[in-house]
Amino acid sequence: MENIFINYSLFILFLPLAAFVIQIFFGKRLPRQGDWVSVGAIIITLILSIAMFVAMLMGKDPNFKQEASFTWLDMGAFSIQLGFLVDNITVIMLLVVALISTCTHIFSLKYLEGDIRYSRYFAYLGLFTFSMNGIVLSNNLISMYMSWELVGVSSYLLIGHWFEKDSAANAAKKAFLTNRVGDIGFFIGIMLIYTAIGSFVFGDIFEGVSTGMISGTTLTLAGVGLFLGAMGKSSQFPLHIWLPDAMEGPTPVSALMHAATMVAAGVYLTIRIFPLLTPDALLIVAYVGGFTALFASTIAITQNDIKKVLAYSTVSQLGYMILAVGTGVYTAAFFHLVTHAMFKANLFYGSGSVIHSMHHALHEKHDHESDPQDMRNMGGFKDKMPITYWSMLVSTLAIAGVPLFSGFLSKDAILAGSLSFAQHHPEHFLLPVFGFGAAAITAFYMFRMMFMTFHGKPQMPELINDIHESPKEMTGPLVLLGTLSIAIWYILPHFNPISTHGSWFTSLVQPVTAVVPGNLTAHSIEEGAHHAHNLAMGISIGVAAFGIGLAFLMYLKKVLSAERWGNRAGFMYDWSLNKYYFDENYDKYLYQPTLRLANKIAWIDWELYDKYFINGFGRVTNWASSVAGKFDYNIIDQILVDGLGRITDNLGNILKKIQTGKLQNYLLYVTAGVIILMIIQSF
Amino acid sequence: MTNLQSLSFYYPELILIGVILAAIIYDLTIHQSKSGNVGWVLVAGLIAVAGAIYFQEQRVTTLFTDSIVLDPFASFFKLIVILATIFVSIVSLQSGELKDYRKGEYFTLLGIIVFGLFLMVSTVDLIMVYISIEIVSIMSFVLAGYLKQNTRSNEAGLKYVVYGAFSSGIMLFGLSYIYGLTGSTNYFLIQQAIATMDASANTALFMAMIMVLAGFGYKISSVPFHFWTPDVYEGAPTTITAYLSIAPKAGAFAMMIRFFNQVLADGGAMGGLDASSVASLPWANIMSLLAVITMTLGNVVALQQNNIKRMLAYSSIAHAGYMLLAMPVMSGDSIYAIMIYLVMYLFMNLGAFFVVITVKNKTGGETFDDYKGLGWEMPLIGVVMTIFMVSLTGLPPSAGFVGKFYIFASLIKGGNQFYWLVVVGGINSVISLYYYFRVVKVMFLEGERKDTILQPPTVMACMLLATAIPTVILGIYWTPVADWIQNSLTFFIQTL
Amino acid sequence: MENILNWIIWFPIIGMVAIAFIPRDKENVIKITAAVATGLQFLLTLVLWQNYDAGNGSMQFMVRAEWIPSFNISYILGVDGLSLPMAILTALLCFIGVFVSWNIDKAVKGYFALFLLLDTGIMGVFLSMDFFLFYIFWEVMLLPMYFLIGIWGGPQREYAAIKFFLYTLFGSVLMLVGILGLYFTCGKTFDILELMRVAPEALNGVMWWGMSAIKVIWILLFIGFAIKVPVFPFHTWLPLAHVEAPTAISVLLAGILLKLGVYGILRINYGLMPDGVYWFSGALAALGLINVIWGGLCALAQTDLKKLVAYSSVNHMGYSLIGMAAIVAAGEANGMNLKAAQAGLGGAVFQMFNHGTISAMLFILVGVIYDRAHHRDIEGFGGLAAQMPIYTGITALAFFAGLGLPGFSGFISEAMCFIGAFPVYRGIVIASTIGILLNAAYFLWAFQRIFFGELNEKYTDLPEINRLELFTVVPLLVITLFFGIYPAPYLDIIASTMDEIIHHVVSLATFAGM
Amino acid sequence: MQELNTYLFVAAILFSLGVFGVMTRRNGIAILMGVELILNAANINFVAFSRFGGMNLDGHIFALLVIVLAAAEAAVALAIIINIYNNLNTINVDEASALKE
Repeated sequence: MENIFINYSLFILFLPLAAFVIQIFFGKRLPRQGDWVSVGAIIITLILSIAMFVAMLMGKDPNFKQEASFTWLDMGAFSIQLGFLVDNITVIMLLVVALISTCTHIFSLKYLEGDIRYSRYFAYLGLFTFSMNGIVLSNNLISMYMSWELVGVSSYLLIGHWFEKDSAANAAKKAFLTNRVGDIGFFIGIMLIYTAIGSFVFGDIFEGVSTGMISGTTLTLAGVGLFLGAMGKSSQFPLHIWLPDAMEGPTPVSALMHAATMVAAGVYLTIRIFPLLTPDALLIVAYVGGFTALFASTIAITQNDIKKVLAYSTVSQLGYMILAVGTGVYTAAFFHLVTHAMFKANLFYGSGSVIHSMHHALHEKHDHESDPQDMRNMGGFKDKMPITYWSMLVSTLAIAGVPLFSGFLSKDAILAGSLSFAQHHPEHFLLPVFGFGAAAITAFYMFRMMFMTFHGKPQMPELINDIHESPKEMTGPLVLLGTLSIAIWYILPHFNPISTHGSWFTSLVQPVTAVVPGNLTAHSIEEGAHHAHNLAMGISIGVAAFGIGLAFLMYLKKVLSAERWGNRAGFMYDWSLNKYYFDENYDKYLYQPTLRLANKIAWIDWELYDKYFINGFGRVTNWASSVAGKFDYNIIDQILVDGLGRITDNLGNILKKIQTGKLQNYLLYVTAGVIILMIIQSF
Repeated sequence: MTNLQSLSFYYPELILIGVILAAIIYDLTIHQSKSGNVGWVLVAGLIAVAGAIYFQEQRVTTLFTDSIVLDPFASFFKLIVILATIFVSIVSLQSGELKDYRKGEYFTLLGIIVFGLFLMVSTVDLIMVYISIEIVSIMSFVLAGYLKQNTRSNEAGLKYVVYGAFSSGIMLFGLSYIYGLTGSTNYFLIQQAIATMDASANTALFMAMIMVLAGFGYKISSVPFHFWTPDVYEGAPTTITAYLSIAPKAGAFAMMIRFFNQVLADGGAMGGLDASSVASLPWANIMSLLAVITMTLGNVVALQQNNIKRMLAYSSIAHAGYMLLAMPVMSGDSIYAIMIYLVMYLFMNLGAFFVVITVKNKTGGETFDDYKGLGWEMPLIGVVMTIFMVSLTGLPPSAGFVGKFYIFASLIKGGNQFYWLVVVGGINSVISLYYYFRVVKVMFLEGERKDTILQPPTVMACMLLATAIPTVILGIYWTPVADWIQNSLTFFIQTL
Repeated sequence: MENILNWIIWFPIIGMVAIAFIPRDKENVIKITAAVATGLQFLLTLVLWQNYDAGNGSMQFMVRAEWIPSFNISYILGVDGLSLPMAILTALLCFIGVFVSWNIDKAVKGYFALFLLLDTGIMGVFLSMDFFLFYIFWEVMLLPMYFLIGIWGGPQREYAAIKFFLYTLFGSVLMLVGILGLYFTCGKTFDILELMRVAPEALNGVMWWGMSAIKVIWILLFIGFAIKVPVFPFHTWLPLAHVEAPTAISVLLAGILLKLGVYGILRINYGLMPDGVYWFSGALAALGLINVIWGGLCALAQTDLKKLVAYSSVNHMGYSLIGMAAIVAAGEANGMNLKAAQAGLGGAVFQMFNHGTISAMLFILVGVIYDRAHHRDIEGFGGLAAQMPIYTGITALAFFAGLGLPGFSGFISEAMCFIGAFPVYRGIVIASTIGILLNAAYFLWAFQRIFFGELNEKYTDLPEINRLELFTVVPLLVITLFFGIYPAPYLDIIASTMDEIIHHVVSLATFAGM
Repeated sequence: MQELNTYLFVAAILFSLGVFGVMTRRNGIAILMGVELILNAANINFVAFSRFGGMNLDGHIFALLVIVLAAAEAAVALAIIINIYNNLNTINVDEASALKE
């Protein structure tokens, strides 16, 4: 009984990998291009995860923890242990991953029907699931880093699924490189920690930290380094640029990776390493998260591409979670991670199904100009695709933080946490401001999206008749996740709709005290959050209502004109619409300079250093080149180009002139030689 | 030892004289078309002489009232000379240049040169120094100008004779002063005289020595006494060029080693000890200077040549420089190094010239253009020439490398003050790569690849292999040579 | 069994002689002969591996013979954890190289004869334990390389060939001076093991030109090796030679010849001059950093695919250098951090092997596309992924391996190099982690430009990679993946030897006379 | 001592003249005569040294041998010059400068 968790984990980890391998090699030859292999594998994974989840619920042990390691490589003193760490967080995370992944697989059956690289697509999904589980399960930094990078690759492959589109190819590359920037920090963090503690395993690390083997600035740096990795994956400001572009990938992929799981990996990492984060590090984390939350939401307001809206909303929600970790309530962060996974994935599926039908409709009309993702081409789909509508509505309410829906609970916990943090440290009053501001804006733009898509009159009436509800492979996941966006699941076994207090989640996932001396104890954080709870709840309901109302007036009732407000906002509107010109500026001040530098260096290396320095001691003298011209392309000539050779050659040229062929010159030289030698010798 | 006694130890030379006379007489009796046979007579005779030398009782003594010595060192060089002569004689029979000339005198003169060299390598007396140099020179003059109809050959002869006479004249003048300063022409007596001479005479001695050096320098064609070399080498019959680049050099080096170690130093080096100079003469520095200039000039000017024969001429100057490098160290190892270098140099350099001869017989050309694509057309030539070039550059595993290795080793062992010579030598061998591999390049990397394969005539092929195979083998396993030289490192010396 | 090393070294020569007697129009016979010779050699190395006692880090299968007693030169062969993987790699790449060059049609006989000679030269360097022998083999490589590049190379081949030759010769001349210096200062022996014992004390306090002899000899030897590695200021021969050489030769160049430099530094410089290690390791790490950044940036700027791969070698060898520098971590001065030293040194040696397989793979793949499109201009392709999926897939894997992705061996070795060097050279390592980003940048960018986007209509009939080519690439790919997932087998071979080296360096360094 | 110095002086002048002649004259024969002067200068030295330097007779022997060799040398040289004359119709050594550089 004890080891079932580990054994199950093994299966959960390697089944998708097996599916990946099979698909890569035989995918094309199998019937139905072998999608059943992947789907089958993932469903088994789901079942196993549920089994573990249930077992966990039965266990009711908040400190439940199982570990298993093996020696991966060993050089005597230097050795690396890899292994699993299974505790409640792991189990819940596994379930989330498996669940969303399964939904994605099923959803994709129809969504990518007839795609040229159908089997490839499923293969990559398998690879992703494998590496994601790898992150979730690993008990040490090395295997986590490895899975971390593999996740990056699978996202690279899936974003670039339609690589014929340059935009897709670019997005894929951008995603990978941006992540690598984070990974560098991650790796430096690893090195700092290993150098101090001499182990990669979390357990040893925390122990080392608590015994003070590493502390102070070094520890802060290490923490920040690791967090840099999280920033990359969770696309926190200023590394957020890749996520919106990542929407070039197929929508189910966006749902799975760029909404629910992969981007959550960053948060997961931060939660895992929470115990070793110093107060300074935490502060950095908090500010990055909070700022990202607000910043991203302000961009989302003005986007017209339905997936872009969701993308920025994802960035902002991830900011929330990071903020939560920063303010110490990492249980809330994890909670939000879970709920957000559900409703955001659902929203993406919804948008997917909308885009799907739009695509078909446009296809019917042989209209290849209009963009099927542009909300300005939509409107009035409510009756055409009811299931999509209602499920999306539920999720929207959830993300907007309306009571009775999951988002309300988790968001509330986060806001309470930040509020109490601000109460502890009044100088950091900005953090809750970020939070609540973001909350209001979120409510606004989400409903803006809903209204623009489903309500009002169709913007392209000629399409409206071709808009149909999507097949059940797609609506199924919608319904499922929509249901999971309702609060009820998270407050069991109690029925207090406004508080998770005493729910299975809070009882199983309990905060642990940071091992770093000087951090607030878990208990005091808990207390603070509890006290701030009611106030936070009040404010959040208020801001949510405000946001929704504004959207209602602007986009449904149209009593307020969006245009006018947009113009009134002036430059702010442009900035928001153009994502604060981040890509432009990065391109201008980062990529181009790097490329120019590279070219310059290469030029120096090849044209300057090699040709002039290595080849060119003689180049300095121009007449040498005229000498070089005398011989055509033979070794000498090449040697002439070759520097030392050039000197030698000129020398030779001068010297050979001495050999005039005139006998008496020679005789003269001899005499001269004798005399010179005599002179030399007499010194 | 008195003259009559001496004769009994002198029979190799006597046999040689007999051979020469036989050659002359035989030549009188036969028709021009057969005159080549004289060559075979000479070869046979030389083999006999070699045998005589080899089996001669190893006795270390002076002959003819201290005018020449008999010691393994001399015997070693005699054998080297004979080997070179045999090679050259056989090849001369194949040479196209000499085809329509009567070859009798040619071989006779070669024989006489051998005799002169025998004297040269064993002389311990100024008189004998001059005589031997003159014997060798005069015969060389004739041979250099042997091609009567060929103006280039004539010019070579003229330049050679005037230049040679002039520099040996200067040498002679120097010798006369040495005689005047020390009152003797015998090395050992001179050495003692110098040792006891008061410093006031040093300047005069310096001057005299430099003048003598002019004579030696001219023989080993070291800068600044090398000017005849390129022109004569280019103009003379290639066979003679090959010969001049080996045998007289070897003889001259033997003579120099004796002279400098026995006259200017206490001869300790020849006894395998650390030598010390008897007079406060800075000739070691002069030597280093000459060595460096010589090899550098040889290499850089060789870069410029488009005529392979001429290029080889400069390369031989450079190699003289490499050998000179070891002179200033004045230790047993340095002599050893020079000797081993000579052996290696003999094979690779002769081989290179033989290739030139073969190619000239075939295409009549000596310039790089005549070698285009030759490697594909005549693979044997291509391969062996590559081997020689590699060896001349001094890349392992080849004889040339071993030679350089020993030279450098003796320098490093010689101590700090010689390291810079090693570095210069190294850089020089890198430079030399340029022009040696230019040959390889035109042979293989240029020109069109032909399907018809030409083979050189059998005798020629044999001679090429006879030089190429040792060039490789000695690069890999040279212990026999090393031991032989080790045993030959016994001199007749009188240490103070 | 006691002569196995002899067989391994001389087997190609036997093949060469055999080929010399085959008439030159029987091209297939020649090729097969070459394949057999190299193949058997490869099998022999595997046998060697089987019988190698990994637990014992010192020399094994020693072969000793008098050679030139008068100069105390002897013929000594031996193999330890440092050279064994290199020997196996050499044999493998030569075997593969024969098939890579299967389509050579110009002067087949000469090509394969020289190829086998080259094989022997390389193998000899790795296995010879006598410094003179080492030098001979070191030089023996030059000539065949000159011809192989100069005759069968690209348009600029003559220039490339002679340039490679001159560079290396220059280095080896300096090396020769160093060797002789060691010979006379350390009791007249070339026996490397003997020297390792004697040199550290013998060199103490010896001064040349007012510098300590250790420094002088170290520099002389280091330049010789650095040119092969190639370390930054001496690297410019490499792009040219790689670009001009025929594919198989590029494979050997990148796969093995570059390793000779690192091997030499570890075997000779580290073994003979422990003090020098301490004196120079900082510079070593710094040079590594320069290699990483410089090579990366240059690669980023290339438009010639082969040149890009060439510069990537400069970049990758940089990691190796950084790792090597880590050995000093085990010293008193750096807190006797044995873990770091092992990680760094092991990483460096592992990186040698990995770069061998990975860059070989990359060059073969470049050759494949060049044979089809007859150009290597990265901009000139586009959208090939749709046209030749298998090739795309393999190239993708190779590129990912090249950019150090976990799951490929390259990642482990690079990580180990970094982790090892970090405690001692924190700043340098942090700076060089930028290399990780650069790797990804230039590989992915090139990949995108070649394979992504709309298919370039010029190439709508480009044939897919064929079986022969697959046969040459796949083994390397498998090795890379295997060691990426389970590196233990490799590290077990080298571990004990690494310990010996570390212990040797750390214990014999006396900081006197420096 | 006085006599010796005189002889040496004469020899030196003779030597210089010889060198001068070799350098300046274009006529092959004349150059040879210059060489002869040099050799004879040496001879005078030898003889003078052995006569007045209070030394053994080596000097005399040396001188005699030198004379012999000089004769041989001159003979060969003249032969070559005649040969040149046959081919180039001149004995001006500057004409014979085809071999150079």
